[in-house]
Amino acid sequence: MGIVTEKKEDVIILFAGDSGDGMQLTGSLFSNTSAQFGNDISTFPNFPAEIRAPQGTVAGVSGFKLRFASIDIFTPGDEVEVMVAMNAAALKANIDQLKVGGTIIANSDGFDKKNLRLAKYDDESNPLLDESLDKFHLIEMDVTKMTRQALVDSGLGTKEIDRCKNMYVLGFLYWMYNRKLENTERFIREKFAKKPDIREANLKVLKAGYYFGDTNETFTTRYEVESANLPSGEYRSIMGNQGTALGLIVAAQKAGLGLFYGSYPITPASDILHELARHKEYGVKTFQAEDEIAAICASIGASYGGSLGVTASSGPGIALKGEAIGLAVMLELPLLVINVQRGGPSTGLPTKTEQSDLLQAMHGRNGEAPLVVIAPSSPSDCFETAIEAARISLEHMVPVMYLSDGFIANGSEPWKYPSAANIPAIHPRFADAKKELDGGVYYPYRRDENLVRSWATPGMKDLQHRVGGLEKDFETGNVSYDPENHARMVNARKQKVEKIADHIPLQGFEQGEESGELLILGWGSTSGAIRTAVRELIAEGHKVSHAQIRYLSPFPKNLDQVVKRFKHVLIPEINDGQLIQLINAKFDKRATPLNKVKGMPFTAREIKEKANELLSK
Amino acid sequence: MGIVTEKKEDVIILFAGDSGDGMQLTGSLFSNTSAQFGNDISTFPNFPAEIRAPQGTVAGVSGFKLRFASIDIFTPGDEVEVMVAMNAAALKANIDQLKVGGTIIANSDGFDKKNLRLAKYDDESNPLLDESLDKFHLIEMDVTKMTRQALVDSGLGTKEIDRCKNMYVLGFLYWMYNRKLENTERFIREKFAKKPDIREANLKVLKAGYYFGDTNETFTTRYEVESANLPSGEYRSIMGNQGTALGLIVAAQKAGLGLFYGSYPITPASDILHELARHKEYGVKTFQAEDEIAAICASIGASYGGSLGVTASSGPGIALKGEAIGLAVMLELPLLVINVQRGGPSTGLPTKTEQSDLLQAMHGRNGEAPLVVIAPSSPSDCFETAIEAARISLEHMVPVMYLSDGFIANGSEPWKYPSAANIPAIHPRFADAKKELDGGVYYPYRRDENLVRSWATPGMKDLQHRVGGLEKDFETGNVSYDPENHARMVNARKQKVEKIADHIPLQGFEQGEESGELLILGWGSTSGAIRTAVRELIAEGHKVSHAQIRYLSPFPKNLDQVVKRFKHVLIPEINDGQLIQLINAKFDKRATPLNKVKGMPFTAREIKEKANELLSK
Amino acid sequence: MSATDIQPLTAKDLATDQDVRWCPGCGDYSILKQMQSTLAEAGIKKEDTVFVSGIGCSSRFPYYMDTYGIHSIHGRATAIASGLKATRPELSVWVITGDGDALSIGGNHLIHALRRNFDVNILLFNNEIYGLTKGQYSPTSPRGQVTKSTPMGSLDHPFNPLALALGADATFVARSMDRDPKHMRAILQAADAHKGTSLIEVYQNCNVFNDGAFAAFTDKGTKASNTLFLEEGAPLIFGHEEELGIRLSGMKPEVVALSDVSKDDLWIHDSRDMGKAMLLTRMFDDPRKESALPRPFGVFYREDRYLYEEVMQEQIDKAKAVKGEGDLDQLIRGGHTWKVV
Amino acid sequence: MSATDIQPLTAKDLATDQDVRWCPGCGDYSILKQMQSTLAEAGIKKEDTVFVSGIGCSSRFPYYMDTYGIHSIHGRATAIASGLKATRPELSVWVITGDGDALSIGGNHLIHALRRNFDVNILLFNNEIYGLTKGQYSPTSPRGQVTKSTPMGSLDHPFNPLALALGADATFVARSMDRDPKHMRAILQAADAHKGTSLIEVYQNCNVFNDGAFAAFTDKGTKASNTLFLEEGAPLIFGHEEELGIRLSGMKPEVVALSDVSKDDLWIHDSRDMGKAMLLTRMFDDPRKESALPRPFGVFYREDRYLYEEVMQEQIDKAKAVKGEGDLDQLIRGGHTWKVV
Ligand SMILES: Cc1ncc(C[n+]2csc(CCOP(=O)(O)OP(=O)(O)O)c2C)c(N)n1
Ligand SMILES: Cc1ncc(C[n+]2csc(CCOP(=O)(O)OP(=O)(O)O)c2C)c(N)n1
Ligand code: SF4
Ligand code: SF4
Ligand SMILES: [Mg+2]
Ligand SMILES: [Mg+2]
Repeated sequence: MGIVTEKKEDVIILFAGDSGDGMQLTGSLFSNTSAQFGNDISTFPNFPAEIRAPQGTVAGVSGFKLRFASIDIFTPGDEVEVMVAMNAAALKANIDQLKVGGTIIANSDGFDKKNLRLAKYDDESNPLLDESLDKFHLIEMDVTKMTRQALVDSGLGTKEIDRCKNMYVLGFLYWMYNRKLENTERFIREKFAKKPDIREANLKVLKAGYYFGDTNETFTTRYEVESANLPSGEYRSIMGNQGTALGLIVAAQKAGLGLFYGSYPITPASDILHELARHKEYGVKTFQAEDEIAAICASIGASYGGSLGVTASSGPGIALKGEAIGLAVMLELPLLVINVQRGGPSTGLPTKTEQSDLLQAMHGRNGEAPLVVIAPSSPSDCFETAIEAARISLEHMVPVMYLSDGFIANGSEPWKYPSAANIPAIHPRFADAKKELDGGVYYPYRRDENLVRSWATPGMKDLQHRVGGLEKDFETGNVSYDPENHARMVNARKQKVEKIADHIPLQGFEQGEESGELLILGWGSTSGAIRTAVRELIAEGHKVSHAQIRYLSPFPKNLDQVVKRFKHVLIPEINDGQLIQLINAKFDKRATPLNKVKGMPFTAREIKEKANELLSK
Repeated sequence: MGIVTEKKEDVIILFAGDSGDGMQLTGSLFSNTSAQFGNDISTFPNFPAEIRAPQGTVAGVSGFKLRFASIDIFTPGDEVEVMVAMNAAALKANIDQLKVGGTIIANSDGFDKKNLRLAKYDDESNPLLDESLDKFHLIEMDVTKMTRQALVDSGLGTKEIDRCKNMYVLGFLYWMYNRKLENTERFIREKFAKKPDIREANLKVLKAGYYFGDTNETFTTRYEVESANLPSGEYRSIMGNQGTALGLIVAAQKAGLGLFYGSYPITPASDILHELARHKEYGVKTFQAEDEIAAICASIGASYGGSLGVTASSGPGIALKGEAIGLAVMLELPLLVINVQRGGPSTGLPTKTEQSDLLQAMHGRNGEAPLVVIAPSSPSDCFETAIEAARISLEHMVPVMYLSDGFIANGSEPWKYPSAANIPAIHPRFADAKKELDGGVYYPYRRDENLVRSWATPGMKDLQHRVGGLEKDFETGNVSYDPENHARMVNARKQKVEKIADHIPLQGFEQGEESGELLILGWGSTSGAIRTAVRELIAEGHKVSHAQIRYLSPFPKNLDQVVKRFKHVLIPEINDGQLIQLINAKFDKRATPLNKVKGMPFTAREIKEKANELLSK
Repeated sequence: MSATDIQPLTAKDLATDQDVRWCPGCGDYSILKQMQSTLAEAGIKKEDTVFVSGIGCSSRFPYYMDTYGIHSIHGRATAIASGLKATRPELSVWVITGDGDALSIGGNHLIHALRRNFDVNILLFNNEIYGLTKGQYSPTSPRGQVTKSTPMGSLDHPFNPLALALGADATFVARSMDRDPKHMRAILQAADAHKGTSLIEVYQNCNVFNDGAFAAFTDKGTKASNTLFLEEGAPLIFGHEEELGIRLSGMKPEVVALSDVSKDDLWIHDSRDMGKAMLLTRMFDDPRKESALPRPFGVFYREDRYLYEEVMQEQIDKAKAVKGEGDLDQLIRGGHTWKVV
Repeated sequence: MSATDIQPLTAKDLATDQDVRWCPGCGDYSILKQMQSTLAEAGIKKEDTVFVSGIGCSSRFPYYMDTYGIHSIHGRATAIASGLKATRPELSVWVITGDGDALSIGGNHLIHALRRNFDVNILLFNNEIYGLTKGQYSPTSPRGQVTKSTPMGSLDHPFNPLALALGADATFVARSMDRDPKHMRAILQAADAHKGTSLIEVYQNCNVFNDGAFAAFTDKGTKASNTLFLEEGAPLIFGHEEELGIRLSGMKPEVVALSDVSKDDLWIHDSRDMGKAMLLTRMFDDPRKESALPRPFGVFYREDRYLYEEVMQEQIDKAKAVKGEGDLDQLIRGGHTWKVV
C-alpha cells in the first residue's frame, strides 16, 4: 500500500506537554532543521508563570509553537494544524487553538486516570475515548511504552529512559514532514558527548520514532513543505533578547567603548543579562545590582566614566527607574534604558506580552524630561534597533528608551545576519580640550548645532567639571535658579530631542502605496501580524498600506504627511490605546484604535477583520 | 505742614532682606493686620534655595510679597509698588519687579562697602547715590542706627537689638498705610511672653518706626486702603499646605476613619507633614519613612488595615512612587497621593513652582493603570479639594493623585472657613459579611453598579482574603492568567474611574458666558492669574470666559461641550504643555497653549496679552 | 473533643482552596506546614492574622493561608507591614520574604523595620538564589556561585544576614531550617511570643535552581557535625555523640572535645548578650572548610525594647489628654480669625 | 619651591569658582578644608579624582572641589560610584553623603556597596538631622528629638551607623569629627590608603537645626572625658590627664583608673579584630548618662579583601585568554547557521 506525499505551503505545529517533557527543546530542534532546510520559520514559546507548576496540571503546561513555510511569514500564525499533546492537561490547555480537521498526536500514556484528574477533566471522561475530538484527526501512540521498549537493554533507569520520550515524537514528526535527521543527530552527539549512553539512547529513540511512521501501516500520507525563496545568504535563527544583547555588544565596539550593563533580574528582561554575561571576551561588564534603581544609577556612573551605560528591566522594574532617568535627562549623558514590556499594571502578568508602557516611556518622570523612544519590531530587528538606539544616545548625549516586549523577546525567526564590517561606526561626542577650552575654561553645557553638549570624562586633563540634578546654567553647567535660564534649558533639552528627527530615516511603508483607503499604523511587535493582514488585504484588491513606527520620540518628520494621505488610519496596539493618544494629540488626523489586552499578540485575522470593517465604511 | 491722606484700591508691598532679617515675619504680620482690617489679601513668599546662603549675597535674599486691596483680588499681583530693601542684595535681586514711580524704603546701613561688594555691585558703585534709581521714589533710613538708638538703655546686646530692626520698618509702614498697631502688639506680647526684655524692645521699636513717620517732616502723604467688601462672615488666613493638612484631618473624621500619613521629607511638601504632626489630638498618625517608597507602601498597609492612607511628596519623590501606585491601582484600595509640584526635571528647582507633573500623574507607571487626578486652585481651595479627593478615594476604592504646587502651597489668602457641621459625611465602601457572603464565600472583587469592590479589613470575621499585584480573577481575586479575564479587569479598572464622572460636578465657569470668542481653560494654581485677566477682558467688552478644571481624571462629562462652544480655547500652564495634550488627544477642538517654565507663576498681564492676540485673530 | 462546642483550630482549617504552586520537593512546603500547625496550635483568630509578602516563590505563601494577606511588590512587604501594624496594633502580622526580596531590593526597608521594632514577625526564606526568576545568584549566594547571570561565578561577597540584622539593632534574631520541622515550630513559637520585630532566617532548599545548598547542615550524615543547636542557658555542644563543644578563648570561639574539657568551661548560651550574639553570627564558616566551626541554629539574640506602634499611640493619647479630643471647628478656625460684616 | 617646574598642588588649587553656600558656622566648612589639604598633600591628579554625592547640604561638596564630580540624586551616590569604579578602576573615587542620604533613602545602596568592596571612600557627614530640608529628624537622631516633623519627640530607635557597617561586612570603618582637623586629615589619609570601600562617619555640627549635637565630644571642657581616640597597637586610654583606660572583662568593656590598673591589662586596639571592632561600635552610650563609656574615634576596623573591580576585570581577562579577543562576526554568527542559495 503506497504512501502519498502531499505538498504544503505553510504548517503550524504546537508541541505541548508538561514543563518536564522537554517540549521547548523538541520545538527548537524541529525549527532548526526546517530553517536549515530552507523554510521560513517563526516560533513562539509559551511557558507557565510558575517555575514548576504541579506536574500534569493545566498550569504546568509548556508549549512551543512552530510555524514553517515555503512562503515568507512574519508571525507564528494563528490556528494550529498539528498539535502534540504529551498529556491530558496539554490537550485541554491548547485544544481551542487547533483548527477543525487538524491533527492531534496524543501520548496515550499521558491520559491515564491520574493525568485526567490532574487536568480536571470532569468525572475523568477521557477525551481520547469520547466524541469530543471527532472534528479532529487523532493519532494516538503510547510514546512512553514505545520509548521504553526501544531502550529495554540500554541499561538506563526508567527516569533517564522516559526523558527520551520527546525524541520519539520528534522522530515521528520528521518522518511525517519528510525531514532528514542529520541536524538533530549532530546536536545530540555534541550535547551528550560526555554521556555516551544517554547519547545513544536519544539517537535510538529518535530513529525509532521515525521508523514508526515508516513501518506503521496506518499512516498513508506524508507532507512536504518546500524551501521558501528567502533572499540568498547566510542565515541563523535568533530570539529577540539575544538580538538585543548582540546589538549592544556590537554598538559598544563600533563606538570604541566599553559596555556596562547594570540590571536587576526580572522576567522577561533577564535573558539579556544572561546572554551578555556569556560574552565577557568582548569586554562586556555585567553588574547584577541590588535593585533597579541601583542598576540604572550604576549605569549612569559608567556613562559618566565614558562607557556605554545600559540598563534593562520589565514591568514594575521600569517604573522604579523614573527618578534616575530624569537625572540622566538633566546630565545629558548617553544611557540606554531597555524595557522588555510585559502584562501590567503592577506585577501583572509577568510571562505575558503587552505594549502598555509607551506612555510611561514618554511621561514617567517628574518635570519636563523628554527623551528618545525607539521600538524594535521583530526578533531580528532587535539587533539593528539596539545599535540604532546606542548610536542616537552616544551621538546626541541623550537617554534612549528601547521598548521591546515579551513576544519578540522570546520569539525567534531566521536572520540573514550582516557582516560586522558593514555596520557603520558610531561617533561619540567626546570633548577635546584643544577645541573645548575657551580662555582656559571648559563649558560643559555649550551645545553644537544639534544642541548636543560635549562628553568630558574623568581623566581628561583641564576638563574637570561638576554635573548634577539641579537646574544648570546654559553654558557653565553651574547650579542656576535664574528663571530665564530654566526656560532656556527646558527648551534646549526638548529641541535637542526634536532635532534628532533630522538624523533618522523618514517614515516608510512596509507594504502598500503612499496614499489610499486605509493605513495600518503599528509600532513594535505588532509588525508581523499587521504585515500578514495587509498582504492579504492588498491581494484582495484593497488600497491598504502598512507603516511600522520605529522612532516614537521624536517621530519621523514626515509622519504627519504619512497619516494625512489615507482616508482611515487604524492603530492596532497590545494595550488600551497609547500610540493613538500621541497621534491624536499631535496631528489633526483622527485615527481608529484596535486594542487587545489579553497578554497575547494579535492574530492577523483580528487585524483583518477590523480593517474590513473600516474599508466597508 | 499738613499731611495728605491718599486713597488706594490695591497695593503691593515687597519685603526683601537677608534670610536673617525676619522679612517673612514682617510680611505676615502686615498681612494679618490688613486682613483683620478687612482688606482682601494675597501673599507669596520667595525663599532662597539654600538653607542659609551667604549673608549679604543675592542668593541669600528672602522676600515676602504682600498684596492688600479694597477690591477682591486673586493673586499676589504683578508689579510691586513699595519695596523694602534691608540691604543692597535685596535691592539688586528685586528692583526689576518695582514699577516705575514706585517707592523704595532702603536701610542705608545695608548699603555699606561690605554689603555692596557682597551684592556684587560693580566697582561698588552705590545705587542709593548714583542715578540708577531716579525713576523711583527713594526713602532712605538708617534702620540699624535708629533701632539701636531706640534701645540704648534696653540692656540688650547689639545682636539682640539688631534683631528688632524689622519692627522699625513695620512700624513705619503701619504709619504710612494708616494701620493700627494693636494686632501686632498682641502678637509680640504672646510670642515673647516669657522674655519680657525682648518683648518690650520689639514693642518699643515698632512704635519708634511708627512715630518716625509722624514726626519726620519729609513724609507728607499717607495712604489708605479701605476694607474690601468681602462676603460677610468669619475669616482666617490660610496657606495651601495648611489647607491640605486640615482637609485631610477633616476628611478622615467625616469618614469615621483614622488618618495615616506616610511621608519622606521634601520641599515643598514637607510642611504638610509638619502641620499634621502638630494635630495628634485628632488621632493623626504621621510616619516619617526611610524613603518615598516605604512611605507610600506604609500608607497602602494602613489603607488595607482600614485607615485613610495618605502619602505626599514633590518632584523626584513622586517619580519614586510609580511602582507602588500601580500596586494600589491593582489592589483597588483607597489611597491619596499628594504631589506638591516643583520645578523639574530631576532635582530641578526645589523651591520654585511648576505644573509639570500632570502627565506623570496620568501615565507614570507600568501597564494600564488609570487613577483619579484632582487639583486645587488656590490656598483655601486646598482644604475643599483634599476632602473631595478623600471622598472619591474612599467611596470608589481607587487611588487619587492630588496635584498642588509650590505657588499655592506656600501662598496664603483670607479664607471664609466653613463650620464642620456643614461638611458632608464620607461613606467608605466597607464590606459587610451579611451582605457580601455568598454561599459562605467572600468575593473581594465583586463590584457594585459603580464597579466599586467592597473593603474588607482585617478583623472582619469570615471575610479573610488575599490581594496582590498579579492580575486577579474578576470575582474571587485569586491570581488569574486567563487572557479574557485580564482584558475584563483592565477594562473594569478603567470604567470604574470613568464612572466617577457621574459623581462629580459638571464643569462650570468662574466667569463669563457658556459660549463666546475665547475660553481660557486652566487647572490648578493658574486660577488667580486667569481670573484677574478675564475680569479685565470682560470689563473691556470681550466675550471671554474662564473655566478652571479641578477634575483632570476623569474629566467632567460636559467638558467636550464646554470647549466646543468657543471660537478659541487658550490653555495657560506653568509647564511646556501638558493639559493641552490631554485635551487635544480627547476632543476635536484644537486649543492654543500658553506656557511658562520659569519656576514662577503667571502674571495676569501675560495671560491678557496672549488672550488679546487670539481675540484680534 | 474539647468540652466547649467551638472546634479547636486545625492546620487544615488554615489552608485555602488554592493549589500550592511550588515545585515538587521545594523546601517551602515544609515551612508552610509548620506555620499552619504552629498557628493552629496557638489557636489564633484567622481574621486577626495578616500575612504580608513581597515577590518571589516564597512570597506566594499568603495565598495558602486562610487569613488576611497581601502579596505585594518586590521588597516592600516590611514597609507595608509597618503601616498596617502602626494603625492596627492588635493584629498578628507576619512578613514572608526571600533572600532577594528581603536583602536585595528590600534591604533598606528590612533594616529600618528592625530598628523601629514594630511587633511583626519576619520569615526570611533563604535559598541563596532567585527562584522565581529562574536562578540568578542572590545577596546570600556564596562567592563564585555559577548561575544564569554569573556563568563564570558570582563576584559578590555575600551578606551574613543575621550579622546585618544585629548591626541594624534587631531585637530578635534566629535561624532555622526547612528540614527540621520540630525546630522550625519551636522557633516560630518563640518569634510569635517575642514582643517586637522578630527576624527568622530559614535555610530553605530550592531543589530546582540551587539544590543542596544547605545539605551539609540538613543531611543525616553531616548535620550533627556541622550544626550547633542553641539552647538558652545550656553549653554549646554538638557532634554525632554530642562529643564536641565550643569554648571562648578571649573573643575567639574554638571547638573542644568534651573528653578533654568539662561542660562548665564551655560557652553558655545567653540570648540576651549582644556581644556573644555578634560572635555567634560570625560562626559562618564554609562547612567544607577544614576545622570549620559548626553553624548555629536557634535564637541568637533577644532584647526587650518599646514597640513603635505603642509609643506612637502614647503620643496621641498624651496629645488628647493635654489638648482634649480634637474639635474640628477649632481645627478649622486655627489661631487667628476676624469677622467681615 | 620644588626643584621641578611643576608647582606642588595646594589646597587652594582644589577650590572652584563657586561660592560655598553653607550656613556660616556649619561644620561642613572644616571637612571641606581638611579634604582639600589632604588631597593637595597627597599630590593627586585633579582629573583622575571624582567626587560623587547624593542630595543634602553635605552633598553640595563636589561643587567646591576642582575635580570631576556628580551631585546626583538622593541616596544613590554609592550606586553611581559603583558603576563608575567598575568601569574606571584607575580613578580615585570619593562619595560624599549625609546621615539621611546614606542611611535613610540610601541605606540599601550603602550596605551593598560595603559588602562588594569597590575601592571607594565614603564620607558620611552625620549631623543627626536633615539639614537641607530644614530640620526633620534623621535615622541617627536620638530618640525623643524634637524636630519639625516630631513636635512631641521622635519615636525611632536610631541606627548605630558603624555597627550597621560592620554588620554589612565593611572592610574599613572609622569615625572622626569636624572639630578635630588633625584627626580628620589622618583618617582621610588612612581611608585613602585602604584598598577597598572605606566608610568614615564624621560627626558634623549643623549649627542651624541641630546645634551642639556633638558638643559633649567636641567641646574643650568635656571632650577628653567623653572621647576615646584609638591608636593601632596602643592601649585604650582617655581622660583629661589620660588617667583612665578601658579594660575588657569577658566581653564587657569597663572604665578603669590607671592608678589602680596597669596599662598592660588594658584593651589594646587591634583594628583587624572583628570581635573587638564590634564591641567598639557598641560603645555608644549617651554621654550625659551616668558612667557612660567614652565614644571611640579613629579606625575601628580594617580587613584586606579582594576588590570588586579587580575580580570583575579578571573574569574578562580570563574569558579573553580562553576564548580569545571577541570577534564580532563570530558573535553575530553564533553557533548554528545555514545558507540559502
Ligand atoms: C520591582 C521588581 N523587580 C524585580 C522583579 C523580579 N523578581 C521577582 S522575585 C525576584 C527575586 C526572587 O528571589 P527571592 O526573593 O530569593 O525569592 P525566591 O523566589 O528565591 O523564594 C525577582 C528579582 C519583580 N517582580 N519586581
Ligand atoms: C528623592 C528625594 N527625596 C527627598 C528629597 C529631599 N531631601 C533632600 S536632602 C534630604 C535629607 C538631607 O539630610 P542629610 O542626608 O542628612 O544631609 P544634610 O542636609 O543633613 O547634610 C531630603 C529628605 C530629595 N531631594 N529627593
Ligand atoms: S524554584 Fe526553587 S524555590 Fe521556587 S518553588 Fe521551585 S524549588 Fe521552590
Ligand atoms: S543647615 Fe545645617 S548642615 Fe546645612 S548648611 Fe546650614 S548648618 Fe550646615
Ligand atoms: Mg531566594
Ligand atoms: Mg544630616
